[in-house]
Amino acid sequence: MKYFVTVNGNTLEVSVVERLGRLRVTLGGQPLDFSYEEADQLGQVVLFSEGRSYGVSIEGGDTEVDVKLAGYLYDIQLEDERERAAHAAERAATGGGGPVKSVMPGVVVSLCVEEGQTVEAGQPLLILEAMKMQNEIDAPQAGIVKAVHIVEGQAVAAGEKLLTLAAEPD
Amino acid sequence: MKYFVTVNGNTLEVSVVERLGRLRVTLGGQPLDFSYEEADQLGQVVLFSEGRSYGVSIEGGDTEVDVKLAGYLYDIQLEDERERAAHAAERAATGGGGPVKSVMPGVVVSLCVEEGQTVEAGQPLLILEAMKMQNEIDAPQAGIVKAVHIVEGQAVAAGEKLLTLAAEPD
Amino acid sequence: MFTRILIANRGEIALRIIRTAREMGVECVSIYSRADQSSLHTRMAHVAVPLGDGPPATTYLDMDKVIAAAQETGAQAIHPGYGFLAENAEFARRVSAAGLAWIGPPPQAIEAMGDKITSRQAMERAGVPIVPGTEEPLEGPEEAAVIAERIGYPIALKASAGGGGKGIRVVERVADLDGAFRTASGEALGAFGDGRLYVEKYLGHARHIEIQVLFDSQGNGVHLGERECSIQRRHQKLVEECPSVVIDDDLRARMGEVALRAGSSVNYAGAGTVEFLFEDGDFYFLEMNTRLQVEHPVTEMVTGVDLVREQLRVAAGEPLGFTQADLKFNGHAIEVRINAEDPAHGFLPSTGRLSNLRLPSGPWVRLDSAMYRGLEVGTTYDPMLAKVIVWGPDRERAIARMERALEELNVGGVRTGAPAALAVLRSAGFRAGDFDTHYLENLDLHAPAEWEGLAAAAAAVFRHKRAHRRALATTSANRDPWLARSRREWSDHARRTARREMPDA
Amino acid sequence: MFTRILIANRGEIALRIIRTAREMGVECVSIYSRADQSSLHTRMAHVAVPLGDGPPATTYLDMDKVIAAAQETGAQAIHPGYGFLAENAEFARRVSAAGLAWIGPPPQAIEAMGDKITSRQAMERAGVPIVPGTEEPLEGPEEAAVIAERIGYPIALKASAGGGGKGIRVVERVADLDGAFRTASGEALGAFGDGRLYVEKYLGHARHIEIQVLFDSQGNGVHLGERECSIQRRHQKLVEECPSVVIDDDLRARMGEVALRAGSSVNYAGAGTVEFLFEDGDFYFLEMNTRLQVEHPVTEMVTGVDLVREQLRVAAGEPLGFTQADLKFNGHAIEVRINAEDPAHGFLPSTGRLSNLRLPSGPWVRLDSAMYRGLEVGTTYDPMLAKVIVWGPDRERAIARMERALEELNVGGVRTGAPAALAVLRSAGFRAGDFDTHYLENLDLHAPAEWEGLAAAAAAVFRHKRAHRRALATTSANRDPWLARSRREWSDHARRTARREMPDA
Repeated sequence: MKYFVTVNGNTLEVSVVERLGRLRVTLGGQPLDFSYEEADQLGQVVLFSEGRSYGVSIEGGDTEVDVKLAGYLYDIQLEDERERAAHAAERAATGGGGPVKSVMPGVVVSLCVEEGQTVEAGQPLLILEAMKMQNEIDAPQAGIVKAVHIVEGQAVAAGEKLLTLAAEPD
Repeated sequence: MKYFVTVNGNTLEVSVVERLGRLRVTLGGQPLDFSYEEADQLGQVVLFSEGRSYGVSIEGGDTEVDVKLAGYLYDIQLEDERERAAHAAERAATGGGGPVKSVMPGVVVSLCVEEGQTVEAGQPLLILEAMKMQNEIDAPQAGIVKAVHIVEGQAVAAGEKLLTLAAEPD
Repeated sequence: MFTRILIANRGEIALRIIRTAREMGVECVSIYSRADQSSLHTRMAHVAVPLGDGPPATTYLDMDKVIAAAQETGAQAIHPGYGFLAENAEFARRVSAAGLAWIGPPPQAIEAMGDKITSRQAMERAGVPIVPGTEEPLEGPEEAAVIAERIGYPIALKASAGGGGKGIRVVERVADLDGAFRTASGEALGAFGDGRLYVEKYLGHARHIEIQVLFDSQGNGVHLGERECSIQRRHQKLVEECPSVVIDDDLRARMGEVALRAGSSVNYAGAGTVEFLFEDGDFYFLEMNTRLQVEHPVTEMVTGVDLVREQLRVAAGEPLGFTQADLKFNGHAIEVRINAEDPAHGFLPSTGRLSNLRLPSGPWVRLDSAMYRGLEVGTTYDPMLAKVIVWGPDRERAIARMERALEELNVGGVRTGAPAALAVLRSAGFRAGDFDTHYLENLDLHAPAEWEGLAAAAAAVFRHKRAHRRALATTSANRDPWLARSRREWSDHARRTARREMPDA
Repeated sequence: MFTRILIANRGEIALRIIRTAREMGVECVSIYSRADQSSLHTRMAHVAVPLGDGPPATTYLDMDKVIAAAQETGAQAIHPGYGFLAENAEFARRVSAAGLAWIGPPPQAIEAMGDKITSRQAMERAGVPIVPGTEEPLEGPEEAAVIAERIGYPIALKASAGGGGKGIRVVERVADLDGAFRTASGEALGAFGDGRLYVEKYLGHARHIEIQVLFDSQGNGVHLGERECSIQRRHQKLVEECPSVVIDDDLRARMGEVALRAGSSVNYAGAGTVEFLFEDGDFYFLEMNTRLQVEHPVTEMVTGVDLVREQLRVAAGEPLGFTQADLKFNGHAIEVRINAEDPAHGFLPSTGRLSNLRLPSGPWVRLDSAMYRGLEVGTTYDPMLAKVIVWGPDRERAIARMERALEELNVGGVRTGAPAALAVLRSAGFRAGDFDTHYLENLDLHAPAEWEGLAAAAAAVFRHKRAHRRALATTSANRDPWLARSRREWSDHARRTARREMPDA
């Protein structure tokens, strides 16, 4: 299976094939000397690659994976070819906009924009209070506020859609 | 249910009744102010009794339980009434003898007695090597070696019967 | 000495206090909310008192409940830890009125230092240097603009009743003043019930350096040197060390003397911290924290003094029994706070269930932690889960040791700030000792490019193995449609209960 | 300094070495047997080399494999830890012959000290006091009886090639000599491939006190004070401390001087320990351990010196760079070994799977451990799982801290010697400093009567809840006989795989 793996803003192509219990991994088309041993069932994994071993921790789901290695966190997004095509179609339809989701649970204390308003990248959209801190949620890109999904005072969960932005028409 | 609980050589009577989710425990016939909360599913338990709380760890099966409390280990044997009666009958039948079991896995390096031999309490029965130490296994009581279940050089598991002793006829 | 104390707190600090109390033969009463019923501070206490199911306001912050818990369990004193009721003078008074000892400074000292504005005034009178700014609460953003014009931008808006980085905003230019005033005031109102703000000159490249002091109730006081706390994100400390590379013996003695003067001027007793901003060899009083601080362990590792033990001794009326000359500073200590937060996304809070813990240990590594496998990390309480503290004979070796310890650490289920701390420790500026309170803001917190490919490959294999396991499960379940359904139902049930039924798993 | 070393060991000592090496920027190669493939020393290394599935003889003790692993991975040096090949002069020679550095003393020094008999002779020549006894191996029990008659009972039979308590028997009277000779010789043959024994006067109330020494290869040597290791069971140390209550500055200096003389006489280099028996103010050379010792951390905590770091520096040819006068002894440290053993049954080995771990931490607690949840503890390897080390400003506070740490510790799945250590720490003789190497044998190791009733009640409720859960499972399963069967099958399957399918459980 081929995956498009995004890490630190770079998208790498990784293919993984398992034959008779042996893994064959390519990275950017090149074969990678790679083995993967689960040390327990909690996410502790020992990797061997190019003569080195790495005690890493891996957690997540199909499309979002955290790899912790040497004290660092690699925050990774995965797509297979079908998902990549679907996402590309979606981006084409929304002109590059999309939902702004809450990255944490909290309460909307103040809404700074309204539907139809044009916003610049970095402009505050709303203020979310979580863990007693007020956090400004900024526009990830320039565009038009297509929809507002929340009201002031509303409690939101992590991952909940707050607003939908549409790219500004050229 | 009533249990006969042996700890540090003393046998205590404990009864446990649960009604509508509430535990009622008596110790030696006296009601005990006692609550038992499982802090996780691994054996960490919080006990509350007589105005004190205790973070303890409990592991084992129905008849052998280890309770770890304040850094100490209480090595506990339990019998219900049926088991107690059965054990008493067994002791009566064997005249107080019984099997000598291995408390650890190891290899029998030397057998010091043979079938039919009379032994004193504390007399070496065999030498078991485990973790590179030679351990003398001594007779727990005086008696006659009724059966030898192992041979020299044999590997034995923890809990395996080594010999059976019978009490000496009066 | 007391025979039993109540600890009016939770988390790592409750454990920290329990540990010293146990070592002193003092029994501990813990209080706990329903959410904390399996927490370590509940399990490790001699007596644990439930305060019901509710937010902090009806549990850890409910003065009546806390004092009643102490009285019902025969505790003779209350240790407030930090946060919650630790700097609440009314609580301190009510504890004393209830006939209990208060393990903290006198209520008057808390009050004098608790209000940023009156404390600035008091310190000015005591001859302690302070940062230029207002002392009165601001009427509104307009007044702030006038003062800012006088003292010059950047300025800092701060909550009069504040602390812990809440209700603080830095303003670089007049255009941002309105918005900053609104959010800071709102945050202050939410956090402290008091939205008043004051303004101060913002020092552009200041370091945050604080002095630990310790007074007994006989009027003796010593300082235990400084802590360097300039590595902060969102005005919250992340990495702390003792000593600071910019403080020499002479400066330490001078700052210590000023800190003791600050404490004496309010008749301080117990452990406290005088915080300073330090820039170009000058230091300015920032505030005094009238409690034990999160970062107290670095001082402990360098001086060998157990500060909680000293707090208990002072509260029990014992004299310090040692003088400034008896204190020796040995080696270097560093602390890293392990918060549930996401450094890659502006340090926003991270929540989840701790599923996978690998904790650092070994030579000269101290872990003050409330973490256990299964802990639910939510947003009700402070996101600080643990602190890693190391000691080394010098700063270079302490840094190397902390890097090693953070490499060993793994907290599964939430993200933590540990990778950011590692980036700090490995940055040239930090290693050279050349940093200020803005250092972290400007640091690249991306994981190194070196292992991107490996991490990507690992993630792809992780997904591959998940898919493989799912496929296996589906294949065997599909053999019989009825079985497939029952298995699926059981599977949900198993997810909830299987570990309960398999204590040996 | 080396850029990469191989660690020819496993368990906590491999981790201990990895930690220091990482802090020094030195990469580590671990070797591992199949049984250790998930062990921490395998996971924490930079490179891990499998040695196959087999007993120690074909893995950790296979010199060819170990040296090949170092050569294939580009390691420049080998650290042997303790046990396994640590005191094998042939291995040290072969390491050097392979062009690798040996992180240990010269092979001649290992040899000179490795044979108990020749080392006694050498020490006698160097003017080091020794215990009366034979120097030649005994012909048999008859010869032992003749010598015992001369030096007086009790006597100790010891393996000529021995160490670590194996192949040692104390004999109180001539009647027991035959049996003791047979078991000791058999044990020695099994453990060392050499059944020869020698005999020594057995000191009836001696303490075991040892001196840590450190030599560089330029001929400079220092001692790092003593360790008190009299608390032993089956001739294996259980509790160690630094300093010893019976050693004052003058005695420390004298014993240190003798220890340095012992080391110098064999041209020692690196870290080593000279063990003495101490009785009535006199001390007798026992043996020199030509390696790092299990209990080295107590010396580290009191001196601040990282002994593994010094070993690596010396092996890399660096001079010590400090003198005896630079070493300061600060406070008191205690170590407790956590062995898989059952103190209530003569400290027999205990085996099982570590299911439930609660590890001590907090102020001044150091944990050197190879434990993780899921570790299978068998009989193939040494039963030592971990060491708990504490520091305190004085002995009383160090004892209290260790009591606290041991109360926090829980190792589920096997029994450990920790309760016995706790009994030692709480005994009047130990607290008074009044004990010898037989102290532990005579101590009551029963858990205190105080909590018998509570423990009994808890055990009964534990059984009650087990029965209750079983009953619930049976009731719901009985509703449909087909379902009952499938559920039972699934249940067995779930027991094996459920945790694999529930990484978040």
